[in-house]
Amino acid sequence: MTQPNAAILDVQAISISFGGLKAVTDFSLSLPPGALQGLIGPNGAGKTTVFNLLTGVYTPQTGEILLAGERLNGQKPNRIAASGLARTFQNIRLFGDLTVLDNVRVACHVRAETGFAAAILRTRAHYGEEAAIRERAHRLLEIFGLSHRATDLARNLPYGDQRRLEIARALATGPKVLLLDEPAAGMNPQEKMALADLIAFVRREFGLTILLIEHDMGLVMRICERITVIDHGVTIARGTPAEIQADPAVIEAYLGAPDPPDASAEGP
Amino acid sequence: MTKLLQTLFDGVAVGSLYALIALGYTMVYGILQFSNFAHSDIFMTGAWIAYVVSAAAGWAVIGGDTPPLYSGLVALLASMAFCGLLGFGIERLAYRPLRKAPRLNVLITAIGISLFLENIGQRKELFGTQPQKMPQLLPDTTLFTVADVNFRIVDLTVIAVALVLMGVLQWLVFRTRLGRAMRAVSYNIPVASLMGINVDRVISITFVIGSTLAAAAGFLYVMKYPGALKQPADSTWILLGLKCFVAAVIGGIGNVRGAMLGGVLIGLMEMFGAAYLSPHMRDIYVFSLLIIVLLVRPAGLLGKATVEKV
Amino acid sequence: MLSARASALRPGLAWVLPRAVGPLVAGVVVAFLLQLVVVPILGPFYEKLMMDIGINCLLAVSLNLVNGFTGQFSIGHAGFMAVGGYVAGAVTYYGSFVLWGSAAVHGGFLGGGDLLFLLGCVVGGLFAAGAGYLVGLPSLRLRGDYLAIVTLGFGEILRVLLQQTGDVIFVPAQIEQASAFTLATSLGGALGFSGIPFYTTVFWVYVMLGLLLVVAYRLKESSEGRAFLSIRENEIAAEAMGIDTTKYKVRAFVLAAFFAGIAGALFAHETGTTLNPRELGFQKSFDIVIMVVLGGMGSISGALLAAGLLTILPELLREFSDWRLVVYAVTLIVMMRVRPQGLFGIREIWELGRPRRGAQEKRP
Amino acid sequence: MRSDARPLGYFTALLSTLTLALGPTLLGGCDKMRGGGGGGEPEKGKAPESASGASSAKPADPAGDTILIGEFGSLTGSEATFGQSTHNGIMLAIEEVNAAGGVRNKKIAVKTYDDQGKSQEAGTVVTRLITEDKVVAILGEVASSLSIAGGRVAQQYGVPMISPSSTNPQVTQIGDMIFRVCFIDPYQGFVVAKFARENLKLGNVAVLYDQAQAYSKGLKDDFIKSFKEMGGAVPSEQAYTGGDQDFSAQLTTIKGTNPDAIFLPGYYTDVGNVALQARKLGLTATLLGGDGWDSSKLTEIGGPAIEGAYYSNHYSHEEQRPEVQTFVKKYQAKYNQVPDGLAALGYDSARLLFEAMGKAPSLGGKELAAALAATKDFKGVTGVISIDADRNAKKPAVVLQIKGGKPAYAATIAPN
Repeated sequence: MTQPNAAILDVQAISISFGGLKAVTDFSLSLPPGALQGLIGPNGAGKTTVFNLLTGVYTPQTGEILLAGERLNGQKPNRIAASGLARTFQNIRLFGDLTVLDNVRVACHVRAETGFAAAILRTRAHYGEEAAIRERAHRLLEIFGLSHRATDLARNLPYGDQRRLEIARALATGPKVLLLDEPAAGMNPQEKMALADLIAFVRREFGLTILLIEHDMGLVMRICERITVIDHGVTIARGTPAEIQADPAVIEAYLGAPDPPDASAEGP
Repeated sequence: MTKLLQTLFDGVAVGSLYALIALGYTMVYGILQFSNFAHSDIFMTGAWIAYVVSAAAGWAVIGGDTPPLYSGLVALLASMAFCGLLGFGIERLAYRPLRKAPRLNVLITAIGISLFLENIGQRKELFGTQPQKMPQLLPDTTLFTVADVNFRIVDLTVIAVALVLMGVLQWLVFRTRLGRAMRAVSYNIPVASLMGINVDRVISITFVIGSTLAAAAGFLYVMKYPGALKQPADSTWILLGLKCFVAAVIGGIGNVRGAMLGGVLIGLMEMFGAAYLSPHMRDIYVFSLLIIVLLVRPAGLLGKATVEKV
Repeated sequence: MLSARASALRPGLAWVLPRAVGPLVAGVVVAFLLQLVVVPILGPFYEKLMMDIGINCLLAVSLNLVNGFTGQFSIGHAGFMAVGGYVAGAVTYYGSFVLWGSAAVHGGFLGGGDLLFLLGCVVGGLFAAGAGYLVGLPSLRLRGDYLAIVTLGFGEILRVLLQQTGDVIFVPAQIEQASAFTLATSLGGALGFSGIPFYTTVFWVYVMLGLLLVVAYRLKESSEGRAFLSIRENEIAAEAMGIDTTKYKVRAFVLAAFFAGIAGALFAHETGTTLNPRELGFQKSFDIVIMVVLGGMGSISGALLAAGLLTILPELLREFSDWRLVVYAVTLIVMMRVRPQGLFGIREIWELGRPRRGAQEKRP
Repeated sequence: MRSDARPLGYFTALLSTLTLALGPTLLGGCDKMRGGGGGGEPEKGKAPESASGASSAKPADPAGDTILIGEFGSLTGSEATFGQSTHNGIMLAIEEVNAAGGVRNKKIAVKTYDDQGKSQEAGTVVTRLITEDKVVAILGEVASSLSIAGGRVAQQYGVPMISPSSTNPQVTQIGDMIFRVCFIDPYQGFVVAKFARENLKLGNVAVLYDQAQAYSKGLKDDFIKSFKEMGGAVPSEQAYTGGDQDFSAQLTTIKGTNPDAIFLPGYYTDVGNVALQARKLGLTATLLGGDGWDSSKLTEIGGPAIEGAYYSNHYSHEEQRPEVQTFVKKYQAKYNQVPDGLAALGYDSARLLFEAMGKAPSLGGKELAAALAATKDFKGVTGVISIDADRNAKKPAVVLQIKGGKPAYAATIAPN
């Protein structure tokens, strides 16, 4: 199923260290078009750092990131977003004092073509584009069940809605690849189920490729086709959900190292 | 050569004074991440209180007897005590209710307090609109001369007091329970309060310390420049405060040693600029240095760049 | 996909034109009526007060583009005002000598003098915008208070430089012989640039204000403007959504500087003002910041109202001149405590009544 | 000072201005505007205002039993001390003239506004004095930049203005409505130069001036010009910026040139400080200054450091002329302090105005200005004043020397 050469997102051995601390070491990943993969690991394993590297918040010290053949290393986050890589944030970063609708509309801006002059002069192109943006934003809100909240301030939304709004906003940038950072965090089981369906739906609907960080193993195992596991910035396993569940290195990483055999057992 | 050394010494003396004021800015910033623009007015108040106390004690009579030796200490302690209270009151009444407000609001409040202190100080019931002559409470003579450079008692006192206070502060922040609490508060207020630290108290104490330092600086300032006790609303005070704030920023605001470094740097720069370039462009030197430092090292010389956690 | 839809949804010219041009025409008409009808009723003192209010509104609303829209903190706005004022003043003052041999007001409404003045305003605005670009591009990498102190430093450097300029030349023969450089550096120094003809009228002030309001409001209600707002809300998220934050910050800075320059130009030509470097320092910048914060960051109407109130308040208090500044200071402190979000928060006046659903669900 | 329903009047008017500024409610605002600004209760003694605005706000003799004059000055802010002295002098003159029956059988009333030492405020308050309070003449300011700001307004509306103590030549160049009762900087520069060259026989005089003060800069230029013409040399010219507190660099440079004297054309607030630091550095040269030194605070601050220094001034309270002695006595009785030059000038400016008012055929701006321009040999406290063709006061200057902590009369230098 994996065809590395046709990958839409191809990450080759990226690393970064802060001070002396190696946060991510030789991380590689290959996402074929339309894939839905998971990235898991214990707390502090460096999952979000990987996302930050991919989206240009940090610049990798080694390695390559290719999005549909375009090299992303060293690009600023906004360029990367324009190239078609969108993300959500683990600690929600909505535009709190803007309305729900405006949150999504801001993200549409990256695909807008009319500029400053058109906005000030109110040209026909400006009105056309504004209408198109509004239309698209409303459609996204509808998909995520947020239409009735369109005029609320984002910070007044309940937690689950905020998570979904983050996804809707990321989708509004028109991405090829979507990075979701713990989209189900803080949700109850029913909400999680609904979210899983939603992710599957938008993936189909928009022809997306998705990489997902998630702590809820149930969710990850249920929807991801392949999973990469990292610990201390090092990739310790990759494979299908079933393979990962059976991998001893993964179990060790999650449960901690098995007790060292005591001295008595260490007999000659 | 003498000129060079003399300028060097003068620069360090003036710089130490700046550093003392800069410490106040840096401490408040370190803990609350806001620029207390009213600090220069506390400094002004400190200088004036020293004068008022001397006048009340009869030491400021023109042509009167030389004030007794202990007079300096009395004036210093009085102005430190008063400004400490003032700092406490300002924090309690004006800043504390704004703890969760945007920083810009706090800044506006600081500007309001600054305006208030200046204009209430101008009232004839308080300090009035006339400049005054500060009596010479410290003996102002040359202690010794090395290579034709005069080391005056006042200048040496300024440097010594600045060094001592800095040392005490360093000890306080890094070696005591209170200091640990302060650092915790500066790192994260909610977490600090969860750890059982009385955040309000720590912040109050920070303000009191900053204000007493400003008062001490105000006292030393009028000792060094007895003719420069200008009226409270004179632009001298604000400009001086601004310069010291710049010093704190150049050194890396929030950093105690940085404030000292920045203060001395600005003092040297001013003195050398005045002595060897053109003296009236001082403000330009100071602000140019600031802009260059910030562009090259956005967090200041000793400041640590903080990366926002994503 | 978006662009295809956009061209499909493009409305007809008959629909667009009135909307595009209408507000501008309305602004000019309002300004004209103010001048023609209101000013004669109120008399010269209120005329001056109206001009002061208008100029302060220009300053506050333009600063709001930076402080309120993009959430960057600039306290050097008076510097841009000074650039605009001095450039425009030099254009009309020395230009009048070159064209008509004296600096007296020349021609009536929209006469030669008015046109020269208008040119001065535009040139002043452009110079200020240029200064905004020069200051903004390197320093907008800095955040929060650091940006503030750099803009403050810029203003102070400018002030000292203006104080170094030579005396204003008022002998026509000398002006004819002087080089452009001499004229550009003869701006009055510490005494101030006096002698600039009084061209500013209520009409011009409110035409410019109308223009700025149209620009600011259209910006706020457009995709372009939402990009500004997103930077204020969360810079990192804005970048991740494809907003070039540096570009938009510089853009806001330049735009704000342009209108501050125009405000400076109007100020320079207002009855009874002398451009004085001392009065265009950081204290003036603080005054403008206070207007923005008091009105509510990002609220255009709030900035207008605050600018108006803060221009009138000292005038009302003039009878109690002794306590005037003390009262002003206390008002500021109390205001920040009682209504920290400013008069209107981030909302416009007409949005105040609109209930925000979901506010009660704040707690998860 | 009238206290009627004014504040309320403003408030409605201004609120409606605001409403207007906000655009959408334009038409609603118009009616209110009419009610607030124009209507209201008519004020006593107020001439109806003609609509055309400029240069028409000249009331004839007011109908009431008082004549209102205006004063603007820095009563608060960093230059407050200047404004307050001047104000004291003016109030004394008004008290006197009213006690003597007033002018044209009417009492004089004054409306005083504070400009905080800001030129923008000066322009505003002068506009308010002229167009709202309808004053017949204006007294003010000390600082030249503020006199210029206010003077341009007064000139525009054709209301005469007398500056008590602005010495920059540009002030009266504004136009035919602007007068002054003090000498001007070129003259003062000449006086100090002449005194230094001829009375003190000095050859080398260094200069230290405040480059941010127009007064200081102008006086420096004029002094240097005159002093060089008289064959003197200026070995060093140093500058500082108001607000600086440390002058050691400049003074060290000056010390290196070993001058006979140092000319300090600044305000007393800085001069005392400079003198202290100069002596500390071992500079023994004589100090020279101008009228900016004139305050009892100078000797208090400078103490022994300023002893023996000379400065030019408008008057000396030790002069034995009867005008001076009566003035000093009255002033001390009222304010319990020795009047400084600014107080004397404020007093003279008011009295000169009253004299012209008495002589003028009417109190219209043109007539009053003509009467002011015709002033000849007016016996003022600060000397015998004649207004010249440029509307400046022609009169001698005195040079004072600080002796025993007090300024003592040293010489009178008359204009050539």
